[in-house]
Amino acid sequence: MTGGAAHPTAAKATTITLAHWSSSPVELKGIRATINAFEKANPSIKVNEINLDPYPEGMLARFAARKPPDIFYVDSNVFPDWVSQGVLEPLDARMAAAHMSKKPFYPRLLDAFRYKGKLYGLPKDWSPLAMEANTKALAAAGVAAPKTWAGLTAAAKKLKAAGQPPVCLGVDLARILAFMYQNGGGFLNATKTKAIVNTSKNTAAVSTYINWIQSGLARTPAQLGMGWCGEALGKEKASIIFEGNWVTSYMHDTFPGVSWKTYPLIGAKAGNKYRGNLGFTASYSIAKDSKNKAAAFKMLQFLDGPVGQKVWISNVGYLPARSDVKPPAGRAVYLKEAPFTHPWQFAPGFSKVTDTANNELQAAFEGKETVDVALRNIQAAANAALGH
Amino acid sequence: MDDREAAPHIAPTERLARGEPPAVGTPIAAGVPGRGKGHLVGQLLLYGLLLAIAVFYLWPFYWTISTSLKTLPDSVKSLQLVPHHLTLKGYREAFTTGPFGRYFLNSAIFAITVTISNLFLCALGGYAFARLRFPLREPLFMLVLATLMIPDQMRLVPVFKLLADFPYTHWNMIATYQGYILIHLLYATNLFLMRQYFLTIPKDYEEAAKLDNAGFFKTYWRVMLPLAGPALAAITILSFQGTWNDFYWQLILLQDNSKFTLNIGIAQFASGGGFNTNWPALMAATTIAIAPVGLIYIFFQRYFIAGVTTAGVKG
Amino acid sequence: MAVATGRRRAPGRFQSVGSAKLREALVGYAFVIVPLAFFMLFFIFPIGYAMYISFFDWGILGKIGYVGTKNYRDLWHDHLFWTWPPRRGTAIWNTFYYTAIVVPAQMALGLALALAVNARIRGKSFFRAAFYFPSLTSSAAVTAIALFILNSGGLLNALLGKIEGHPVQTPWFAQSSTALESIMGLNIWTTSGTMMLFYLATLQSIPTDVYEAAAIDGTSRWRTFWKITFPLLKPGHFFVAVLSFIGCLKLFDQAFIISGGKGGPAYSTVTAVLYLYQTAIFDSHWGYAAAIGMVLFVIIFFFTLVQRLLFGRAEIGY
Amino acid sequence: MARVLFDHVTKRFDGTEAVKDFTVEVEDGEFLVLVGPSGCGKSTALRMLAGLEEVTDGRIIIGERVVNNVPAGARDVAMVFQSYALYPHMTVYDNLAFGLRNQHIPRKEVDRRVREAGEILDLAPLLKRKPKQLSGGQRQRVALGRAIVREPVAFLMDEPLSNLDAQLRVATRAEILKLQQRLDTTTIYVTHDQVEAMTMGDRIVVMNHGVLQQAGAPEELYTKPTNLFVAGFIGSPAMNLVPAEKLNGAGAGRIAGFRPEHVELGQRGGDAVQLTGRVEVREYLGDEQLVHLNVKDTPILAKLPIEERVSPGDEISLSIARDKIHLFDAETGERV
Amino acid sequence: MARVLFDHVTKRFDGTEAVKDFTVEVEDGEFLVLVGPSGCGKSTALRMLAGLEEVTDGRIIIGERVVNNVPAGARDVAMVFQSYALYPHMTVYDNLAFGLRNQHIPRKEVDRRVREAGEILDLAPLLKRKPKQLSGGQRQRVALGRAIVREPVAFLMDEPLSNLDAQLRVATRAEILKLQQRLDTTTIYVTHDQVEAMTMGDRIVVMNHGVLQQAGAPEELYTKPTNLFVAGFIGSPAMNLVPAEKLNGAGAGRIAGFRPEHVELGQRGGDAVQLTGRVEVREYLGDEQLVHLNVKDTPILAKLPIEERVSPGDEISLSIARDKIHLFDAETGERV
Ligand SMILES: Nc1ncnc2c1ncn2[C@@H]1O[C@H](COP(=O)(O)OP(=O)(O)OP(=O)(O)O)[C@@H](O)[C@H]1O
Ligand SMILES: Nc1ncnc2c1ncn2[C@@H]1O[C@H](COP(=O)(O)OP(=O)(O)OP(=O)(O)O)[C@@H](O)[C@H]1O
Ligand SMILES: [Mg+2]
Ligand SMILES: [Mg+2]
Repeated sequence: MTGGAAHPTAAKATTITLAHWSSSPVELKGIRATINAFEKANPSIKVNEINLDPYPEGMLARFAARKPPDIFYVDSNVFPDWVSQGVLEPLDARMAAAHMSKKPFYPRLLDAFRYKGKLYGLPKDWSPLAMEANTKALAAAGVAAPKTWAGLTAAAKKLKAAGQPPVCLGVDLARILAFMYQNGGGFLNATKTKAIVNTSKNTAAVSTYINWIQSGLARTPAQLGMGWCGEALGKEKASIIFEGNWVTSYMHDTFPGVSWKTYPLIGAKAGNKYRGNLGFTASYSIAKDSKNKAAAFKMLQFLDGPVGQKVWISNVGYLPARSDVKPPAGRAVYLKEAPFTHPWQFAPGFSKVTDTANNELQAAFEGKETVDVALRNIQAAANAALGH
Repeated sequence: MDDREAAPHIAPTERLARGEPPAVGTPIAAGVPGRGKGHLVGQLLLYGLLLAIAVFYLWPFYWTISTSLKTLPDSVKSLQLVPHHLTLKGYREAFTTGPFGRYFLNSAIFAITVTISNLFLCALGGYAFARLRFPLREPLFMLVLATLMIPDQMRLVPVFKLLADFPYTHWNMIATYQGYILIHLLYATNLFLMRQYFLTIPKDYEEAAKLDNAGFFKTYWRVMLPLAGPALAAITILSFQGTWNDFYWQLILLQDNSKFTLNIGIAQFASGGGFNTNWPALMAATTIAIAPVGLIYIFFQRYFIAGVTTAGVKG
Repeated sequence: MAVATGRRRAPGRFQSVGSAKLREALVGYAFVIVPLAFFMLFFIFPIGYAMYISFFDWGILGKIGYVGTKNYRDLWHDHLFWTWPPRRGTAIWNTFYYTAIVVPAQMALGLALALAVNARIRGKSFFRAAFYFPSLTSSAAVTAIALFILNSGGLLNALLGKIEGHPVQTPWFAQSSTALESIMGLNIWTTSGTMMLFYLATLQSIPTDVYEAAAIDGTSRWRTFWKITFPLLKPGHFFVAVLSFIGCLKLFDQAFIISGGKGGPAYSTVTAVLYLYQTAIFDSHWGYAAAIGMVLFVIIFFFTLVQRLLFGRAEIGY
Repeated sequence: MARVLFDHVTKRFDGTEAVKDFTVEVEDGEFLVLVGPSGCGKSTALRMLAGLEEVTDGRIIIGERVVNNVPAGARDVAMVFQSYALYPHMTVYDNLAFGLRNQHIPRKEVDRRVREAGEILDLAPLLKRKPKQLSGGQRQRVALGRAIVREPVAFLMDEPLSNLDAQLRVATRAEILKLQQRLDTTTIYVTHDQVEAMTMGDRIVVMNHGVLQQAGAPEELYTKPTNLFVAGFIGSPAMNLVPAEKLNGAGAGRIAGFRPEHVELGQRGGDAVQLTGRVEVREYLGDEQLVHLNVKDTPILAKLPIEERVSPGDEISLSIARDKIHLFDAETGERV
Repeated sequence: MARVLFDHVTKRFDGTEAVKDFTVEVEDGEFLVLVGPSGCGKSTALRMLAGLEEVTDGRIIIGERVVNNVPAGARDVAMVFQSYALYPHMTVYDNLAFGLRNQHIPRKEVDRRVREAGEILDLAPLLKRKPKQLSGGQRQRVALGRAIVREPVAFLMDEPLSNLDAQLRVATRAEILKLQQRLDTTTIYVTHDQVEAMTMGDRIVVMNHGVLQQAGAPEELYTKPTNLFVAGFIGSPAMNLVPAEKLNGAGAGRIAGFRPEHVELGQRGGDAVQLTGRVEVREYLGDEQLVHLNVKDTPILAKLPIEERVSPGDEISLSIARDKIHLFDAETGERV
């Protein structure tokens, strides 16, 4: 496919398969460039690249058929499921043998791919949430970018008063959980053995969040007739949104005319103690059933090495997983979120729990049940999935 | 479903498929003495009502086509009936951002292959079950009929596992063309329909062929198959439509973008996979998805309705 | 007269009737072997295989361990699957709620359309074609259309806004109080054409002269409908009811598309089949999914039988 | 009971005129048979009378009332359909009672009338059955029963026997006649079978292409057909119709008609036409024989007593009494 | 052309014996008619001969050959089906040629034979048409044509006329007879219509319930029926069959049969039985009349000359020549 430079030595080349997703053409270009770079550096290995969509389902089918790709992306969210089913290859021994250091990686990102003490993947990039706002709208309403919940409430009121578009908030655990962390709450305990959803801190966070929407200060994408908040920002239907780094290239490509800016994610109150964020990351991992583990690891080494990371990052503009690789320009705000960021990850068998959580949050948002009841139900579902 | 139950629906099929006017059965209303007064008013009222319903049934499709020809900003101006700025941008985008060209091709590949295999296998099997005498014919046919009672939902797990990682076969056919086609080689309803149709063909033809010294294959190929034309037309349409419109198995088995069909593409696009509510592009894709079956319907309505009525079991 | 030998004989194709019979049987088997193998492999065998899987904890890589009836017991206590007393938001009750509304609505609408189209009017084939048109489009396509028309800035809200005089922004598919109901509306609209066709087929099998006899017997139109047409439609009622019922129990496509497979908002569109899909494909809990499949199989089967008994033998001889 | 009058009645369907300027009076209590080939408009005429079709032109009168605009149910006529048109989902009892109940007749009276009709037609033991549990003949009786419980002013029957097998048909023919004699209700009976018409009707109306050809008693039609059509239609086997000059060398522009049963073998005294012909085929009828002859290249059929021995190839001589020969104008077809 | 022999042939379907111990010899060139009521096994017998059904017991011989195990296509017989079974997607020409081509007969020879058959049957202008563009009579001729092009040793015809209307049926009857006379091919013709059988057959075989009842020339069956069944089946209207004691007060255990055409009005000289009866219904037949009589509570049918004036209600006296009365054993049904 994208073999790039054809080497005459192809005869004794090993071919390995790399599976990935790509949420935009830019990403697809990026991964192909990275593969090219790898193949140039390792002429004895040829890479067969497959672009899977839907990704997790496609991978599951391949795992099930016992013919998985050799190396592939693993989303932090599905990692617990996959690793617990035994489809991933542990990396520690190979890393030790290859003298590959774990030091340069952000520890919180590494943690996301550790299972029972072993490492099963190396992060490829990441993004926390931040606050993106339409600068013209803020100016028109005469407000500065808010830093706290109270600030957001005040700003939203002024936006409304000035007839500017509202805040956009999705009723989505992948956003609300960040606010729970900001209020000192969370979802699972540190050892991931118990749910800690049903707490007063979470109740307060969720109530505040939902109240912004219910009071009309914020709107959901559905209410705005949008697919997601990023679109609302682009179409100037929302003044403030909370999204990750992916907004940057999206806005740049699709809505170059809109003036907007990234700000730090707000906190519950002022002070670092009241900050919290969600990190979305994915790893490169190797399949347990791979027949070319050595070659696959070689590729992993390259991809997660300084060179590979640089090629990838320079192409897609995401945040590198290694602290020794410079992030692209203008991403400082995101990088600064790192210390407060919790990985978007739970425990094995949690995909239905996240569905449950979203459904319960929606029910609470619609006023069909109280926030307390919703959180209690989520807690029960989570504990059930944990085997309690 | 057993023979008896489906049987009443065979008659209309034949009638319709052979191009004869449908049986009457119309309650007498017009043209009858004593219903004269108010009858004109009633007629007009009925027309008005029917037209209103027809508009209600067809409007969404007009709206779809019309939107597919609008610009993005125009598409969200809700009450613009006719596109103010006629553009094919929606179609262009459907073919570029979402690879709907590829999806269309895939849909066509699946629908056409499945149709061909159904035509071939159902005609052969239907003929054998209707006409050739061999031991255990009836029990075997009952077995085929019994499969109609097995819901696809129950089959999700075992069929997926069978195609993916069954111990001895190792087909590894998830997300492949073969896998999907394999499990759609025949629809039981088509086999049933062919058999029923062959049963309605008088035995005399075969016997005449027999006396005319024609062997089994010649009898089948030169005499029986041509006689089964309407049924073949019906299963062509049914298989094509069934496969073209399928969502469930396509979603389950085609876990790979390169094998996606229009339906899966649209579903993805519609439920936010396109990360954008680009209505003209989505409506363009939808138009493309509806067009082939719609055209077949417009041109072959007779066979279409006959086929659907007969094979109603599939619904 | 030595005719038998004297005349030129066309070479007989077969030597005797006996070998012809054998040959017929062999040809017969040859013709049905592929279909039979197909149905055995992909329909009959899966019943046993699903049953087998349902007794295991079964993951991505296959069997993890035998668990006996645990999957079934878990399902019994699974509050996402069903609850007692019935509660909206569980897979089973969502499905039944949907069924309870849609089946009668489809039947009534299908019958009404069939009657209208069966009247002696000009252009009835156009109306028939128009009413059937939505039925022949793919579920994905019509759902996409519905998403467009029913989105908060869509056509429906615009029309409602015109009527009510102020902007309406109901996100029909994005709030739990209207999501499933919107799907109901959507499917009643799409499938009523099919139901109409089946009613029409039955209507047209009622001989005209029965109506003429009724006319001469001085029967009013109203009485003709209730005493003649309606009872004579019994086979149609039965057929349409079963068809619609089973179709409803299998609701999946629209729910999947509007919720992206999640069954949201707020569980309102989790159907039994969607739940099965999530369990299998998203969660890779194949054993549990197989158990759900078996339960659905039994439910669908059971209701088909009940309906058969309820409607009695659906034959009316003329 | 009432007289029925078709007064210059015409019926047009889109293109075709099914019934043209049709005038017939049916006496009170009369048994009138409408006969003619398929598609000649018999059913249409009957259905107009029943109120199942609108009259395009002219008037239909039942009793003293012009019924053109009276709905079927209010005309007080009963109809027996070819297919019987029994309500398949009702018992025999309900089939009989349905029309009465529509008229809000008291329950007791309904019951009395139904049982009486059941008595007359031997249906008593069948009252609880549904039509599909009955034989063809029984269904036919139910159809008759449904007509008589109504105690209508006229019975209309549209080929009521054609779904019965030959034997039952003959038996039922006699039964219907007896029933009509007993009830003395005006009856209009449609058939395309001239034998049925001849054997049943007090009076027969022959139609063709929507036009009345002749109306009269059976003997009249047989002995004095007014035109070629009636001549060829009535009688079985059909009348020989040959150009008149083939018979006597004269009479150009005339068609001569004579019945096979009036052809005699050999010479004959009196005023008769003499012919010779060659026997082509001989059909044996038991007490008689049908002989297909070739007379001057014209096929002629003769019905001869069985005693006359003829065989194919024989040249034989024939005679036909002149008073048995009908002459028709070749152009107009009218009797001359 | 060949003789055909059924030699103690039996056919059993699952439960029923459709044909029982059936023995008949058909002469070379003979026109044999198989007649009997519906379901009596006529078609089954014919189909066994054609090779479309297996013989359960006994032998079937065509020419000198036992054909029990010879497949249909190799028996060299041709069949005309009731439905004609023309291949609807082929032209008339191809319909005729199909069987010949299957025998790999040279193209020229095929063409010659098809054109010849077309000539004989007047099909020449229709050769390019498809069956549905033909009238009923034309289709029938094509079916005949398909049989004759094969130049078979025997024609088998299973009710070939029953799809034609009455008039065409009579005409085609004569045509088939002429054709058979011309080709002189052994023909076995099945019908359930005794009139057809009587008029067409050189010899007639009457069957009932799978059993041969009587075989013989038409006259023989008419004048000397061997049992009650043949007596009642042959002749139209059917023979009167009454307990013998109703006629002369004696003869218990006997059934007396006499044909309606042999009942005479009034006293009669010679050896005759005298009866009186009441006229119930009178059916007019043109040159004759059918009178339904009630004689000592027994219904009796008489066919009387039209000149005799009788009307319902009359008491009339009748006589039947003794030599026209057949006597049958009431138990066995056999003629005594
Ligand atoms: N509803 C109709 N629309 C158009 N033409 C009709 C209709 N009904 C009857 N006709 C035509 O009117 C003519 C007379 O039909 P009608 O049914 O009265 O014939 P009929 O004498 O009863 O024949 P049959 O013996 O076959 O019943 C026919 O040419 C027929 O085609
Ligand atoms: N294939 C069969 N299987 C079972 N029984 C049969 C079959 N074919 C005929 N029979 C039975 O054999 C008997 C004779 O049937 P056959 O068709 O020979 O009658 P037929 O004399 O030709 O009657 P018809 O005049 O109605 O054609 C009937 O009782 C019929 O039911
Ligand atoms: Mg008629
Ligand atoms: Mg037969």
